[in-house]
Amino acid sequence: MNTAPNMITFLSRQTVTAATPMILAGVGELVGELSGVINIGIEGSMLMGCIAAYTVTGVTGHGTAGLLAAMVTGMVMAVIFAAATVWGRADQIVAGTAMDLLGVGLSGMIWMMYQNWRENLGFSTALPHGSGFSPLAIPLLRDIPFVGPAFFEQYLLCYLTICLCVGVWWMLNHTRLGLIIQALGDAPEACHAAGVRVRLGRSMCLLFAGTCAGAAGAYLSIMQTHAFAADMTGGEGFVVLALVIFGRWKLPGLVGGCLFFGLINSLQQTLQTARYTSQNSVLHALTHVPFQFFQMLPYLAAIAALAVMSRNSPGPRYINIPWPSAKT
Amino acid sequence: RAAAVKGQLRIALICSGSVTDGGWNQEGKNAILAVKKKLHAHVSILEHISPVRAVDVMRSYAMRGYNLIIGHGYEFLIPATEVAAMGGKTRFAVSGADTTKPGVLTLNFDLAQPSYQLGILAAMLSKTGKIGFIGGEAIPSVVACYRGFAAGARSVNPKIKVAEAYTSWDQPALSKSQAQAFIQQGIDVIYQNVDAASRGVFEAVAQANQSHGAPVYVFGSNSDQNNNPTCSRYTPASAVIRLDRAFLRVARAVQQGTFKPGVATENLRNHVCIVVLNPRLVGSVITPAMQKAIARAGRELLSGKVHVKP
Amino acid sequence: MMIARIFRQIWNTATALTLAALVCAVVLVLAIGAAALLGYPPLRVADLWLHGAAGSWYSLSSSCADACPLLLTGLAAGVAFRAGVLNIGAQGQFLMGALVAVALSTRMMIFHQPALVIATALTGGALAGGIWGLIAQYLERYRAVPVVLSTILLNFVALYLVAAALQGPLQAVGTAAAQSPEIAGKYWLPLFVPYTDFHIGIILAFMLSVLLWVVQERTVFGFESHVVGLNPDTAKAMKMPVAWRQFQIMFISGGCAGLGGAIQVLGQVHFMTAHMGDYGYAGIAVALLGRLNPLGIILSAVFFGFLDTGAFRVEESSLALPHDLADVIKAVVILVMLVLAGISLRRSRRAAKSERTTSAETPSA
Amino acid sequence: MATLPPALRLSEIQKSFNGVPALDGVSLEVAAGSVHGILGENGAGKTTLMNIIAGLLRPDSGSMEIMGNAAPVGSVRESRAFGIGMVHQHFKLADNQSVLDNIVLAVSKSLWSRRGRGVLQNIDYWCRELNWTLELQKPVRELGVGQQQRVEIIKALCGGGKILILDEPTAALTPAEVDELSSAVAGLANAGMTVLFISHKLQEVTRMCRVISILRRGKLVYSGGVAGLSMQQIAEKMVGAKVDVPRLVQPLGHAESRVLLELQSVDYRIGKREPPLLSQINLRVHAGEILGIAGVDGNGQSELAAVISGTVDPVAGRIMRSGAARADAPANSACIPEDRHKEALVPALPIVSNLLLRKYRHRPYVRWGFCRFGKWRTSAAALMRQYDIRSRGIDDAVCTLSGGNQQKVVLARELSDAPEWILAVNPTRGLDVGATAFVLRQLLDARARGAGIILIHGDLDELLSVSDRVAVMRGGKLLATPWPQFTRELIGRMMLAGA
Ligand SMILES: Nc1ncnc2c1ncn2[C@@H]1O[C@H](COP(=O)(O)OP(=O)(O)OP(=O)(O)O)[C@@H](O)[C@H]1O
Ligand SMILES: Nc1ncnc2c1ncn2[C@@H]1O[C@H](COP(=O)(O)OP(=O)(O)OP(=O)(O)O)[C@@H](O)[C@H]1O
Ligand SMILES: [Mg+2]
Ligand SMILES: [Mg+2]
Repeated sequence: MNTAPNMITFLSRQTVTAATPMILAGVGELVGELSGVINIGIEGSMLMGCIAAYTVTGVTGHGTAGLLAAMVTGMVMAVIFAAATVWGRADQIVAGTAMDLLGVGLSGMIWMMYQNWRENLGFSTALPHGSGFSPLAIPLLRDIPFVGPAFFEQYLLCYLTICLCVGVWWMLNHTRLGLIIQALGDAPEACHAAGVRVRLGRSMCLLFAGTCAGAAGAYLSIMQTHAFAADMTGGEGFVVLALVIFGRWKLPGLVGGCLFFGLINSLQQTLQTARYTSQNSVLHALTHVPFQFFQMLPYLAAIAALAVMSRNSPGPRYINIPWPSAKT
Repeated sequence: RAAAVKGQLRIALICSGSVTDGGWNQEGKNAILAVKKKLHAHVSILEHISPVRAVDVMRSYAMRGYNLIIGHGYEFLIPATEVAAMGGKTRFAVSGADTTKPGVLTLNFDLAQPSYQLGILAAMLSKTGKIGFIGGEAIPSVVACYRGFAAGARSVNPKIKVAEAYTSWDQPALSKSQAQAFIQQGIDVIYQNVDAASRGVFEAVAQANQSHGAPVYVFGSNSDQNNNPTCSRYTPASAVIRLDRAFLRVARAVQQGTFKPGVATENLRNHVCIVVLNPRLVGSVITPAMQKAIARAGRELLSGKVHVKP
Repeated sequence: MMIARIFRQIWNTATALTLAALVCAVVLVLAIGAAALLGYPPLRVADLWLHGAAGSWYSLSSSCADACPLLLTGLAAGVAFRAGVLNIGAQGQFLMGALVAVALSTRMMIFHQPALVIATALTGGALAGGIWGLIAQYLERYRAVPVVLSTILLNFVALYLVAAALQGPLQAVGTAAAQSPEIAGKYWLPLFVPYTDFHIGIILAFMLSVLLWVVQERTVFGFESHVVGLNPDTAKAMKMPVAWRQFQIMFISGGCAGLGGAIQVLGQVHFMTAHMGDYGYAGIAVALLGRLNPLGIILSAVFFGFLDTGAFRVEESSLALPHDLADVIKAVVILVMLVLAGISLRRSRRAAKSERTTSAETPSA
Repeated sequence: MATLPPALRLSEIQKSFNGVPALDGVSLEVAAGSVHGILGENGAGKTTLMNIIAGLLRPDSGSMEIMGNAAPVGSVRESRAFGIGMVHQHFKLADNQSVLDNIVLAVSKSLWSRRGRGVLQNIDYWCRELNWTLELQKPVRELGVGQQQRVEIIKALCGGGKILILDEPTAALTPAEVDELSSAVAGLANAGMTVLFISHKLQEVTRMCRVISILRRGKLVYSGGVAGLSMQQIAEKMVGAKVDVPRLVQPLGHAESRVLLELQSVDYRIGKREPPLLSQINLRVHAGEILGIAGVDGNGQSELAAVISGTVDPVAGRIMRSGAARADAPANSACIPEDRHKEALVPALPIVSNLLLRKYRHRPYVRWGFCRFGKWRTSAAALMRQYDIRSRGIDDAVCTLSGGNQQKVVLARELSDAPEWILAVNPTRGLDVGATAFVLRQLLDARARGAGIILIHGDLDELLSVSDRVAVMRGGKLLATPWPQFTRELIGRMMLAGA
């Protein structure tokens, strides 16, 4: 049971499971930042996605309905954010903070109201049996040793995320739309001169980002777990922001960063366990290390990785500069 | 609206997290609402108060003539002491702390005792000789759980391995992956005290039981989590704090003028911290031998023959 | 000429203030609408909110005490951003400052004279924050790790480090909690208005922001760091010590945040857990709302302090406004204020500009 | 033959920025199939007018007709639909994207296709027509200004259309390239396209255009044939006064005066394996002379400037400044860099700060670490007067000045303290006749004062008119020209030989 291949399979599976929502939200955030808008409030959008997916699934009994609801909710949050920053020229960071607060508050409100409502009706607040998603094994692929169980026994949204990544990567690198999006954040005046509507373009990117964040929320609440808890994203949105920078505003870098982060986290959790359960004396000696040092491992590892890679990238130049801008 | 009736008891409950967390804070809210019903008291509840803000809000309640302010969490002890020192008629109680301070009644929930009993049960249930504990954070009532749990298990099987991990109160996904790491390492009884994140642990256990041969069990804490909708068939017991009893006792004391600062250790003896077995599993999963062992441990704890350092 | 300039400045400030007042009115209406939607009597909410935030000396002091750490983390972000150093790490620096201050005033006391203890704790806190910040700057300079990123990551590291310390060497005696010992009453920051929250840390913070304003606007150091922030290439060509300035700025920035943490524990909380609020993150918004100007940051910190304190007063009132709803209202207020402030600022700037053009003489046309 | 409607008719175009009029009722007709020159001082409103035609700006009032049809103003899409293409004076290029991507971004219509074959063929066609080569896969930021200029032009040409606006397309081109461009433009006009051509080089305009329009301070002051107008007359119409183009009357003989700057066998390269960007550079500047350095853009001039100014260190060789091998340039040197926004100015700061960037930390501008803004302001005001910097006041941000005035800010700061030697790179790029004359006069004045000047300049005519000696950069090597018989032809041959 405790054999090495088993462990590798387990770790890679946990990694993919944990990385999926970060990748999903990160792809959206990446597109938004490439177009020149940083949304530090994705945490709020994710939470709104969580609660929307949970309540709608709870009421209708259909996970798909919940997922769609989460995406629409994320989009609505994006509309508010776009209205404030792209059209209202509000500072993106401050507005993002407000969006975060809005998401936290609204989701908490809705959760409270939902609980009261269900309890008054005498229903459980838990999801109806079988209404959330469970892992979806892909018939033949799952039988590949190691890789199969790790990558092909995941939740529906994980596969969709893979498709989305490929699609967005292709879009960014092989289509004119990709050029436009990158130019929106790097040289909006070039877009303007080419007849592209800068603010409209940015709004569209934000809508996409919001949809992704909403879906990531749904992943957390109706797939990975079938639960909602106030603030259940626990800072994941901020980690995603860091990972976009970590990936130097490139999709493969972002995905790599998310997987790396997920891996170190599951490694950390396994290590925390193994120091008590394993016979290995080295591992056993770790019992004296305060557990907080395990918890900080992913962050330390990220810093170390960056220090070794040692490459800086300035990122899109027009982040947090509204269009039309006064910048030279 | 709720205009203060003259002579009505006014109680404020201050929570550190959200009262919808399905655990510590929600229990606190329910308990205080029960008190409200019983004593026809006026009750005000504040959520999401960090220790940074505690003095401010407590003083504000005190100034508006509240009779009793309950800080629901160890982190309110020092702020409560500070506000109590300012004088006034308001009484202060802090639940979940493990030390005393002047002018404040500390409600020390000694979950170590029921956890000791759960440890015995876990050791008897475990086939692999590995059990584990997941806490939301290393706070007194949680650490007490771990200590009692480990001591109880070792009293049955001195060589048993007890893993310990902390995640967070509000991230079900994180506690789920921690539980999965436990299960992957061969742990087959998990004791959790993670409030809102407990759903994640239940999920992990439910999933493991779908695919595994050998069953994996999970214990609840704080409230009776035995009939959780996710895996009640694998939740043999919970360590429960009956907050309503504790709060009611404090409120009564305030009403009758018998309130005394100090420490009130709430444990098996006064039936505040107890083990609740899952009635549907008694007789099947929980064998009569186990029941007997739990009962004996209870007697030993009460008689002081066994003492768990909280 | 000089007088005219000053007059014009005052005039502009006055128009800005009028506009700000207008903005507040509109915001209030909106907040009221949000509350009304859920059946809370809107006018009562607004009244309680305003009253709770600034209705009495006492509530004023609560608001200011809450604004104080925000002001310092806001300064941290503002000073750094102005010089192009993207320090997102005020949260971690704040925590490190608080930790060291607690250590120096409880366990590792060098002196026992209250004034000296307070002074060493504040200095130690500021130094700790500054040094924690320098790690990030070092990583950028020598390992090309962007400061934006390393500071975010270091925030998490600091959080867990603090938790570990509070459960290890700094844990209070007799408890299992991750909690520091209590700071003895004689080492608290003295109050300058008794029976309120007006502790001298607030004065210190205000004085520091004025000082930083002077440094930024009036000294060679401030000028150079501004140029470095706006155009490092030109700064290099003008032989400014770019990297050295960035290190200094990071140290000052981290120091402000660390001092914020120290003042928070010595003046307000008097002990420490890992939950010291997220003042560091909020400071970024405060700084940007204050347009990176230390005096503007005072205003925006006080604004946020009022918003928070008022919210608690409404929540604990007989209305029992849920905390989450209060959050929603806060968010709406901030969003609307941002947009309106943006509009009014552009208006007043445009007005100032056209007025300047009509009055100023063009040299040798 | 029925009279064709004019290709473009503007009536009463009015546009002001922040209440200051930039265009004041301009009405203009441009005949179809003509090359129409637009002239005017810096800040006269040429670019503003062109931006309005191309839809980038919306005028406050006024209307536009294209081929006799009323065209909506203020929308790039509409203008493009009417067949208007534009070469932007301030390149509208995405720096981080490749040349090809930039062209695709601007030209292609589909959202998806990126490797439109039509686009590639089009680029190929125009490159052959103009005899240019473009490295299509290179990111734009790695290109020199001259190369970027070509990308901008090719981009506009590939866009097709009926009306082409060229806003200072020649500012960064070599004479040979200008010739190629002008013949291509003539070809376009013959094929029926209408071209609006803006340049500050009057020879170019008179050679290429039959008709010109002249703007002065937002008003159209002349529109008509170019025949019969002398250069001097045109310049007068633009500036409203007589312009003297300065020229060096008596080139210095073999310099015998003090050597101020000396480079001995200087090599420079970026990576160890990269080819050298500078190799074996030997050069001397004496007091009181102007050493001109000519060359096709991208042959090492930028690197030479960087090495001399001390921003980068050479890989090998020695640099003697004022006779000593000092690590960095001493205070009494001046540098007028190629890219003023990047290396010489802080565009967001007011003029006064920019003027003080060299001396803010010296007495009397500082006391005990505090800036003495009073002294700053008097000094800045004096400089503004002396160098005729036109703005509303010294507190205006430099980015709101026109390019000519920005250049004057750099000059004022760099030249005002009687520097011993001066490094100037393309100091008149984009400046109008008056401003160009002013800059050259300043350099000559400095020379007369005894300063040594290195002038790296793309405009051969200006370079020859003020230099004592001329050297040519080619492929990272410095080629000395036979003194004193250097001629335009000889130097042109040297610049291109072997290329
Ligand atoms: N975006 C803007 N904001 C404010 N003022 C502007 C703006 N654009 C142009 N102006 C003003 O309009 C006037 C005309 O500028 P324009 O760029 O059209 O001049 P130009 O004739 O193209 O000059 P140059 O020969 O230097 O290119 C300038 O004096 C400038 O002050
Ligand atoms: N933010 C701004 N505010 C006011 N005016 C502006 C602004 N940006 C640009 N302008 C105006 O736009 C015009 C064009 O800008 P620019 O500074 O490039 O002058 P230019 O002479 O046309 O350029 P070049 O440097 O090529 O000679 C200028 O006249 C300038 O006054
Ligand atoms: Mg122009
Ligand atoms: Mg120009």
